[in-house]
Amino acid sequence: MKIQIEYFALLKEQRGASIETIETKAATPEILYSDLKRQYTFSLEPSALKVAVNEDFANWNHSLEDGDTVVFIPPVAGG
Amino acid sequence: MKIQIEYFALLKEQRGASIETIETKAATPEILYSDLKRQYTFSLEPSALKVAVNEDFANWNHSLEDGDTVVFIPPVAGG
Amino acid sequence: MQFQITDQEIKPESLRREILRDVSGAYVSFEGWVRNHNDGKPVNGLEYSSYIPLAEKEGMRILSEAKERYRIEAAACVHRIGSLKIGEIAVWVGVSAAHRDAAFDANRYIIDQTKARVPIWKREAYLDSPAEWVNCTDDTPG
Amino acid sequence: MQFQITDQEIKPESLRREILRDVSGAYVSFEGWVRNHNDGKPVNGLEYSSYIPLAEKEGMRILSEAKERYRIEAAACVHRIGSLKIGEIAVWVGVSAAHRDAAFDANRYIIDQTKARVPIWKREAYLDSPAEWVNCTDDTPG
Repeated sequence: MKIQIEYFALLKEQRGASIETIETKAATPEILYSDLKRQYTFSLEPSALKVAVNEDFANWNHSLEDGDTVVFIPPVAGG
Repeated sequence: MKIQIEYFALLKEQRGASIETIETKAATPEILYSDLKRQYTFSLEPSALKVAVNEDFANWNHSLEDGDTVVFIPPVAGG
Repeated sequence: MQFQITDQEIKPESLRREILRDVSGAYVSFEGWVRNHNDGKPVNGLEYSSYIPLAEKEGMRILSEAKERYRIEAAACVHRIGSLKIGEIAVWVGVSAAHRDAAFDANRYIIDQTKARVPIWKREAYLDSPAEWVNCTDDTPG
Repeated sequence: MQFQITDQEIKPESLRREILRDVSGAYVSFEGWVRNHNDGKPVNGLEYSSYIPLAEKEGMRILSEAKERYRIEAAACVHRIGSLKIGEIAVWVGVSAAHRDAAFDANRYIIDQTKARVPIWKREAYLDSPAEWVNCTDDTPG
Protein backbone atom coordinates (compact mmCIF):
# COMPACT_ATOMS: atom_id res chain seq x y z
CA MET A 1 0.00 0.00 0.00
CA LYS A 2 0.96 3.65 -0.42
CA ILE A 3 1.72 5.65 2.74
CA GLN A 4 2.59 9.32 2.84
CA ILE A 5 5.11 10.28 5.48
CA GLU A 6 5.88 13.78 6.72
CA TYR A 7 9.11 14.47 8.59
CA PHE A 8 9.74 17.19 11.15
CA ALA A 9 12.66 18.53 13.15
CA LEU A 10 15.50 16.04 13.70
CA LEU A 11 13.78 13.36 11.59
CA LYS A 12 13.47 15.78 8.69
CA GLU A 13 17.12 16.66 9.02
CA GLN A 14 18.24 13.02 9.15
CA ARG A 15 15.93 12.01 6.30
CA GLY A 16 16.92 15.00 4.21
CA ALA A 17 13.31 15.46 3.12
CA SER A 18 10.08 16.73 4.60
CA ILE A 19 7.59 14.54 2.79
CA GLU A 20 7.57 11.34 0.76
CA THR A 21 5.16 8.67 -0.41
CA ILE A 22 6.37 5.11 -0.08
CA GLU A 23 5.13 1.66 -1.04
CA THR A 24 5.19 -0.47 2.12
CA LYS A 25 3.83 -3.65 3.67
CA ALA A 26 4.21 -2.28 7.22
CA ALA A 27 0.92 -3.04 8.99
CA THR A 28 1.45 -0.57 11.84
CA PRO A 29 3.38 2.63 12.56
CA GLU A 30 5.62 0.54 14.84
CA ILE A 31 6.76 -1.67 12.00
CA LEU A 32 6.96 1.27 9.63
CA TYR A 33 9.23 3.27 11.93
CA SER A 34 11.42 0.25 12.53
CA ASP A 35 11.91 -0.10 8.75
CA LEU A 36 12.59 3.62 8.26
CA LYS A 37 14.93 3.81 11.24
CA ARG A 38 17.12 1.08 9.74
CA GLN A 39 16.98 2.58 6.26
CA TYR A 40 17.82 6.18 7.26
CA THR A 41 19.72 5.47 10.50
CA PHE A 42 17.38 7.67 12.52
CA SER A 43 18.90 8.27 15.92
CA LEU A 44 15.63 8.60 17.83
CA GLU A 45 14.29 5.48 19.52
CA PRO A 46 10.54 4.88 19.07
CA SER A 47 10.10 5.32 22.84
CA ALA A 48 11.05 8.98 22.35
CA LEU A 49 8.43 9.49 19.65
CA LYS A 50 4.70 9.76 19.28
CA VAL A 51 2.89 8.92 16.10
CA ALA A 52 0.07 10.62 14.23
CA VAL A 53 -2.04 9.08 11.49
CA ASN A 54 -4.14 11.35 9.30
CA GLU A 55 -3.58 14.43 11.44
CA ASP A 56 -4.40 12.93 14.81
CA PHE A 57 -2.44 11.05 17.45
CA ALA A 58 -2.62 7.27 17.03
CA ASN A 59 -1.36 4.12 18.72
CA TRP A 60 1.80 2.42 17.54
CA ASN A 61 -0.25 -0.67 16.70
CA HIS A 62 -2.87 1.26 14.71
CA SER A 63 -3.71 -0.60 11.45
CA LEU A 64 -2.36 1.39 8.55
CA GLU A 65 -4.46 1.68 5.42
CA ASP A 66 -3.65 2.58 1.87
CA GLY A 67 -3.44 6.36 1.48
CA ASP A 68 -2.80 7.11 5.16
CA THR A 69 -0.53 9.97 6.14
CA VAL A 70 1.84 9.12 8.96
CA VAL A 71 3.91 11.51 11.04
CA PHE A 72 6.43 10.50 13.69
CA ILE A 73 6.58 13.19 16.34
CA PRO A 74 10.01 13.86 17.89
CA PRO A 75 10.15 15.23 21.45
CA VAL A 76 8.38 18.58 21.34
CA ALA A 77 9.86 21.83 22.57
CA GLY A 78 7.37 24.63 22.16
CA GLY A 79 7.44 27.77 24.22
CA MET B 1 0.67 68.35 71.81
CA LYS B 2 -0.45 68.89 68.21
CA ILE B 3 -1.13 65.83 66.06
CA GLN B 4 -2.09 65.91 62.40
CA ILE B 5 -4.56 63.24 61.36
CA GLU B 6 -5.38 62.16 57.81
CA TYR B 7 -8.56 60.22 57.12
CA PHE B 8 -9.19 57.79 54.28
CA ALA B 9 -12.07 55.74 52.93
CA LEU B 10 -14.84 54.99 55.46
CA LEU B 11 -13.12 57.01 58.20
CA LYS B 12 -12.96 60.05 55.93
CA GLU B 13 -16.63 59.63 55.12
CA GLN B 14 -17.64 59.28 58.78
CA ARG B 15 -15.38 62.14 59.88
CA GLY B 16 -16.53 64.36 57.03
CA ALA B 17 -12.97 65.59 56.52
CA SER B 18 -9.73 64.28 55.09
CA ILE B 19 -7.26 66.07 57.32
CA GLU B 20 -7.20 67.91 60.63
CA THR B 21 -4.75 69.01 63.29
CA ILE B 22 -5.86 68.47 66.86
CA GLU B 23 -4.57 69.27 70.31
CA THR B 24 -4.45 66.02 72.28
CA LYS B 25 -2.97 64.36 75.33
CA ALA B 26 -3.26 60.87 73.82
CA ALA B 27 0.12 59.19 74.37
CA THR B 28 -0.39 56.44 71.78
CA PRO B 29 -2.38 55.82 68.58
CA GLU B 30 -4.48 53.36 70.60
CA ILE B 31 -5.68 56.04 72.99
CA LEU B 32 -6.02 58.56 70.18
CA TYR B 33 -8.27 56.29 68.13
CA SER B 34 -10.35 55.45 71.15
CA ASP B 35 -10.95 59.19 71.72
CA LEU B 36 -11.75 59.87 68.06
CA LYS B 37 -14.00 56.82 67.77
CA ARG B 38 -16.14 58.09 70.65
CA GLN B 39 -16.17 61.66 69.33
CA TYR B 40 -17.06 60.82 65.71
CA THR B 41 -18.85 57.48 66.29
CA PHE B 42 -16.51 55.67 63.93
CA SER B 43 -17.95 52.25 63.17
CA LEU B 44 -14.63 50.47 62.66
CA GLU B 45 -13.14 48.66 65.65
CA PRO B 46 -9.41 49.20 66.17
CA SER B 47 -8.85 45.49 65.52
CA ALA B 48 -9.94 46.13 61.93
CA LEU B 49 -7.41 48.94 61.49
CA LYS B 50 -3.69 49.43 61.13
CA VAL B 51 -1.96 52.62 62.08
CA ALA B 52 0.75 54.69 60.41
CA VAL B 53 2.82 57.41 62.05
CA ASN B 54 4.79 59.80 59.82
CA GLU B 55 4.22 57.80 56.66
CA ASP B 56 5.18 54.38 57.95
CA PHE B 57 3.36 51.59 59.74
CA ALA B 58 3.61 51.80 63.54
CA ASN B 59 2.50 49.93 66.62
CA TRP B 60 -0.66 50.89 68.46
CA ASN B 61 1.45 51.63 71.55
CA HIS B 62 3.93 53.81 69.67
CA SER B 63 4.75 56.99 71.68
CA LEU B 64 3.25 59.96 69.90
CA GLU B 65 5.21 63.16 69.73
CA ASP B 66 4.26 66.73 69.03
CA GLY B 67 3.94 67.30 65.29
CA ASP B 68 3.42 63.64 64.35
CA THR B 69 1.11 62.75 61.49
CA VAL B 70 -1.16 59.80 62.24
CA VAL B 71 -3.21 57.77 59.78
CA PHE B 72 -5.62 55.01 60.75
CA ILE B 73 -5.76 52.49 57.92
CA PRO B 74 -9.16 50.89 57.27
CA PRO B 75 -9.22 47.38 55.73
CA VAL B 76 -7.53 47.72 52.35
CA ALA B 77 -9.08 46.61 49.08
CA GLY B 78 -6.69 47.22 46.24
CA GLY B 79 -6.81 45.31 42.96
CA MET C 1 11.57 47.85 40.00
CA GLN C 2 8.78 50.34 40.29
CA PHE C 3 5.59 50.59 42.33
CA GLN C 4 3.38 53.46 41.40
CA ILE C 5 0.01 54.89 42.36
CA THR C 6 -1.45 56.91 39.50
CA ASP C 7 -4.60 58.80 38.65
CA GLN C 8 -3.93 58.32 34.93
CA GLU C 9 -5.14 55.54 32.67
CA ILE C 10 -2.91 52.45 32.91
CA LYS C 11 -1.28 51.55 29.58
CA PRO C 12 0.02 47.96 29.68
CA GLU C 13 2.00 48.22 26.44
CA SER C 14 4.40 50.90 27.61
CA LEU C 15 4.75 49.36 31.09
CA ARG C 16 5.55 46.00 29.52
CA ARG C 17 8.30 47.51 27.42
CA GLU C 18 10.08 48.70 30.54
CA ILE C 19 10.59 45.21 31.88
CA LEU C 20 11.81 43.54 28.70
CA ARG C 21 15.27 42.01 29.18
CA ASP C 22 17.50 40.02 26.83
CA VAL C 23 18.17 37.48 29.55
CA SER C 24 14.48 36.91 30.21
CA GLY C 25 12.63 34.01 28.65
CA ALA C 26 9.35 34.51 30.45
CA TYR C 27 7.03 37.44 30.99
CA VAL C 28 3.84 37.28 33.05
CA SER C 29 1.43 40.15 33.40
CA PHE C 30 -1.63 40.51 35.58
CA GLU C 31 -4.37 43.08 35.06
CA GLY C 32 -7.23 43.72 37.43
CA TRP C 33 -10.20 45.11 35.51
CA VAL C 34 -13.36 46.73 36.84
CA ARG C 35 -16.04 44.06 36.52
CA ASN C 36 -19.70 44.69 35.79
CA HIS C 37 -20.73 42.82 38.94
CA ASN C 38 -19.50 41.89 42.41
CA ASP C 39 -21.08 39.35 44.76
CA GLY C 40 -24.00 39.19 42.36
CA LYS C 41 -24.65 42.95 42.47
CA PRO C 42 -24.44 44.87 39.19
CA VAL C 43 -21.64 47.43 39.42
CA ASN C 44 -21.74 50.83 37.74
CA GLY C 45 -18.14 51.78 38.33
CA LEU C 46 -15.88 52.38 41.26
CA GLU C 47 -13.55 54.70 42.97
CA TYR C 48 -10.13 53.94 44.41
CA SER C 49 -8.31 56.10 46.91
CA SER C 50 -4.94 55.64 48.53
CA TYR C 51 -2.63 56.92 51.20
CA ILE C 52 -0.03 57.41 48.51
CA PRO C 53 3.31 57.87 50.35
CA LEU C 54 2.76 54.77 52.46
CA ALA C 55 1.29 52.81 49.53
CA GLU C 56 4.36 53.41 47.38
CA LYS C 57 6.70 52.54 50.26
CA GLU C 58 4.86 49.32 51.06
CA GLY C 59 4.61 48.50 47.36
CA MET C 60 8.38 48.84 46.93
CA ARG C 61 8.86 46.52 49.92
CA ILE C 62 6.64 43.94 48.21
CA LEU C 63 8.65 44.17 44.98
CA SER C 64 11.90 43.75 46.94
CA GLU C 65 10.49 40.70 48.71
CA ALA C 66 9.48 39.21 45.35
CA LYS C 67 12.98 39.75 44.04
CA GLU C 68 14.48 38.04 47.10
CA ARG C 69 12.10 35.08 46.97
CA TYR C 70 12.06 34.37 43.23
CA ARG C 71 14.70 34.43 40.50
CA ILE C 72 13.26 37.31 38.52
CA GLU C 73 14.88 39.94 36.33
CA ALA C 74 12.40 42.78 36.64
CA ALA C 75 9.04 43.55 38.25
CA ALA C 76 6.69 46.49 38.40
CA CYS C 77 3.24 47.29 39.70
CA VAL C 78 0.97 50.24 38.99
CA HIS C 79 -2.33 50.87 40.77
CA ARG C 80 -4.80 53.43 39.62
CA ILE C 81 -6.87 55.69 41.86
CA GLY C 82 -9.87 57.91 41.15
CA SER C 83 -13.09 57.00 39.34
CA LEU C 84 -12.96 53.97 37.09
CA LYS C 85 -15.47 52.64 34.62
CA ILE C 86 -16.24 49.03 33.75
CA GLY C 87 -13.46 47.42 31.75
CA GLU C 88 -10.81 49.91 32.86
CA ILE C 89 -7.60 48.63 34.44
CA ALA C 90 -7.33 49.13 38.20
CA VAL C 91 -4.00 47.40 38.70
CA TRP C 92 -1.22 46.04 36.53
CA VAL C 93 1.64 43.76 37.56
CA GLY C 94 4.44 42.72 35.21
CA VAL C 95 7.33 40.35 35.89
CA SER C 96 10.11 39.04 33.67
CA ALA C 97 12.41 36.15 34.51
CA ALA C 98 14.66 33.59 32.89
CA HIS C 99 12.07 30.87 33.58
CA ARG C 100 8.31 30.85 33.80
CA ASP C 101 8.08 29.31 37.29
CA ALA C 102 9.62 32.40 38.86
CA ALA C 103 7.65 34.79 36.64
CA PHE C 104 4.29 33.23 37.54
CA ASP C 105 5.06 32.85 41.25
CA ALA C 106 6.47 36.35 41.67
CA ASN C 107 3.59 37.95 39.82
CA ARG C 108 1.10 36.11 41.99
CA TYR C 109 3.01 37.10 45.12
CA ILE C 110 3.03 40.77 44.15
CA ILE C 111 -0.69 41.02 43.41
CA ASP C 112 -1.67 39.00 46.51
CA GLN C 113 0.51 41.08 48.81
CA THR C 114 -0.57 44.33 47.18
CA LYS C 115 -4.22 43.49 47.78
CA ALA C 116 -3.52 42.45 51.35
CA ARG C 117 -1.12 45.17 52.51
CA VAL C 118 -1.06 48.31 50.39
CA PRO C 119 -3.28 51.15 51.68
CA ILE C 120 -5.69 51.39 48.78
CA TRP C 121 -9.47 51.50 49.22
CA LYS C 122 -12.26 50.67 46.84
CA ARG C 123 -15.73 52.14 46.84
CA GLU C 124 -18.14 50.36 44.55
CA ALA C 125 -21.13 52.11 43.01
CA TYR C 126 -24.03 49.71 42.39
CA LEU C 127 -26.96 50.07 40.09
CA ASP C 128 -29.63 49.31 42.72
CA SER C 129 -28.10 49.99 46.15
CA PRO C 130 -25.93 52.59 47.92
CA ALA C 131 -22.19 52.71 47.26
CA GLU C 132 -20.02 50.70 49.64
CA TRP C 133 -16.42 50.69 50.82
CA VAL C 134 -15.32 47.16 49.98
CA ASN C 135 -14.08 45.18 53.01
CA CYS C 136 -15.31 47.85 55.48
CA THR C 137 -18.34 46.20 56.95
CA ASP C 138 -20.16 48.62 59.17
CA ASP C 139 -21.02 46.58 62.25
CA THR C 140 -22.41 49.33 64.41
CA PRO C 141 -26.09 49.97 63.92
CA GLY C 142 -26.29 53.73 63.62
CA MET D 1 -11.06 30.39 22.42
CA GLN D 2 -8.37 30.29 19.81
CA PHE D 3 -5.12 28.34 19.38
CA GLN D 4 -3.03 29.47 16.49
CA ILE D 5 0.33 28.69 14.90
CA THR D 6 1.64 31.68 12.99
CA ASP D 7 4.71 32.71 11.05
CA GLN D 8 3.94 36.38 11.71
CA GLU D 9 5.17 38.54 14.56
CA ILE D 10 3.04 38.09 17.71
CA LYS D 11 1.36 41.31 18.82
CA PRO D 12 0.17 41.03 22.43
CA GLU D 13 -1.91 44.23 22.38
CA SER D 14 -4.33 43.11 19.71
CA LEU D 15 -4.55 39.56 21.09
CA ARG D 16 -5.28 40.95 24.54
CA ARG D 17 -8.14 43.03 23.21
CA GLU D 18 -9.86 39.90 21.93
CA ILE D 19 -10.23 38.39 25.36
CA LEU D 20 -11.48 41.46 27.21
CA ARG D 21 -14.89 40.79 28.81
CA ASP D 22 -17.14 42.98 30.97
CA VAL D 23 -17.65 40.12 33.40
CA SER D 24 -13.92 39.56 33.83
CA GLY D 25 -12.02 41.05 36.73
CA ALA D 26 -8.71 39.36 36.07
CA TYR D 27 -6.47 39.03 33.06
CA VAL D 28 -3.22 37.06 33.03
CA SER D 29 -0.88 36.90 30.07
CA PHE D 30 2.22 34.84 29.53
CA GLU D 31 4.86 35.55 26.91
CA GLY D 32 7.77 33.30 26.07
CA TRP D 33 10.65 35.36 24.70
CA VAL D 34 13.80 34.21 22.93
CA ARG D 35 16.57 34.47 25.51
CA ASN D 36 20.19 35.33 24.80
CA HIS D 37 21.36 32.13 26.49
CA ASN D 38 20.25 28.57 27.30
CA ASP D 39 21.96 26.16 29.68
CA GLY D 40 24.84 28.61 29.84
CA LYS D 41 25.37 28.70 26.08
CA PRO D 42 24.99 32.08 24.33
CA VAL D 43 22.11 31.89 21.85
CA ASN D 44 22.06 33.72 18.54
CA GLY D 45 18.46 33.08 17.65
CA LEU D 46 16.25 30.12 17.00
CA GLU D 47 13.88 28.46 14.66
CA TYR D 48 10.54 26.89 15.47
CA SER D 49 8.72 24.44 13.24
CA SER D 50 5.40 22.71 13.73
CA TYR D 51 3.14 20.04 12.38
CA ILE D 52 0.45 22.67 12.11
CA PRO D 53 -2.84 20.76 11.66
CA LEU D 54 -2.14 18.51 14.64
CA ALA D 55 -0.68 21.38 16.68
CA GLU D 56 -3.82 23.47 16.29
CA LYS D 57 -6.06 20.49 17.09
CA GLU D 58 -4.09 19.58 20.21
CA GLY D 59 -3.92 23.23 21.20
CA MET D 60 -7.69 23.59 21.00
CA ARG D 61 -8.03 20.49 23.18
CA ILE D 62 -5.78 22.14 25.77
CA LEU D 63 -7.89 25.31 25.74
CA SER D 64 -11.05 23.24 26.17
CA GLU D 65 -9.52 21.37 29.09
CA ALA D 66 -8.55 24.69 30.70
CA LYS D 67 -12.11 25.91 30.32
CA GLU D 68 -13.47 22.75 31.95
CA ARG D 69 -11.01 22.82 34.83
CA TYR D 70 -11.03 26.53 35.72
CA ARG D 71 -13.76 29.16 35.84
CA ILE D 72 -12.47 31.32 33.02
CA GLU D 73 -14.23 33.58 30.53
CA ALA D 74 -11.83 33.47 27.61
CA ALA D 75 -8.47 32.00 26.69
CA ALA D 76 -6.20 32.06 23.68
CA CYS D 77 -2.74 30.88 22.72
CA VAL D 78 -0.59 31.80 19.75
CA HIS D 79 2.74 30.15 18.93
CA ARG D 80 5.11 31.50 16.36
CA ILE D 81 7.16 29.43 13.93
CA GLY D 82 10.08 30.33 11.66
CA SER D 83 13.27 32.18 12.53
CA LEU D 84 13.18 34.29 15.69
CA LYS D 85 15.66 36.76 17.06
CA ILE D 86 16.53 37.48 20.68
CA GLY D 87 13.72 39.31 22.46
CA GLU D 88 11.03 38.25 20.01
CA ILE D 89 7.92 36.52 21.30
CA ALA D 90 7.75 32.78 20.64
CA VAL D 91 4.48 32.11 22.44
CA TRP D 92 1.67 34.13 23.97
CA VAL D 93 -1.09 32.90 26.29
CA GLY D 94 -3.92 35.12 27.52
CA VAL D 95 -6.72 34.26 29.94
CA SER D 96 -9.51 36.33 31.41
CA ALA D 97 -11.70 35.29 34.35
CA ALA D 98 -13.90 36.73 37.04
CA HIS D 99 -11.22 36.00 39.66
CA ARG D 100 -7.45 35.88 39.55
CA ASP D 101 -7.08 32.34 40.91
CA ALA D 102 -8.67 30.87 37.81
CA ALA D 103 -6.85 33.24 35.46
CA PHE D 104 -3.39 32.37 36.88
CA ASP D 105 -4.05 28.63 37.11
CA ALA D 106 -5.56 28.33 33.64
CA ASN D 107 -2.77 30.34 32.04
CA ARG D 108 -0.18 28.15 33.70
CA TYR D 109 -2.04 25.02 32.63
CA ILE D 110 -2.17 26.15 29.01
CA ILE D 111 1.52 27.01 28.69
CA ASP D 112 2.63 23.86 30.53
CA GLN D 113 0.45 21.58 28.41
CA THR D 114 1.40 23.40 25.21
CA LYS D 115 5.08 22.87 25.90
CA ALA D 116 4.50 19.23 26.79
CA ARG D 117 2.05 18.14 24.11
CA VAL D 118 1.83 20.38 21.06
CA PRO D 119 3.98 19.30 18.09
CA ILE D 120 6.32 22.28 17.92
CA TRP D 121 10.07 21.96 17.67
CA LYS D 122 12.84 24.36 18.53
CA ARG D 123 16.26 24.54 16.96
CA GLU D 124 18.68 26.81 18.76
CA ALA D 125 21.57 28.51 17.01
CA TYR D 126 24.51 29.10 19.35
CA LEU D 127 27.38 31.50 19.02
CA ASP D 128 30.13 28.91 19.57
CA SER D 129 28.69 25.47 18.76
CA PRO D 130 26.47 23.77 16.14
CA ALA D 131 22.71 24.33 16.16
CA GLU D 132 20.67 21.78 18.11
CA TRP D 133 17.12 20.51 18.17
CA VAL D 134 16.11 21.15 21.78
CA ASN D 135 15.02 17.96 23.61
CA CYS D 136 16.23 15.69 20.79
CA THR D 137 19.39 14.26 22.23
CA ASP D 138 21.16 12.26 19.60
CA ASP D 139 22.35 9.12 21.40
CA THR D 140 23.74 7.31 18.42
CA PRO D 141 27.37 8.10 17.68
CA GLY D 142 27.43 8.73 13.98
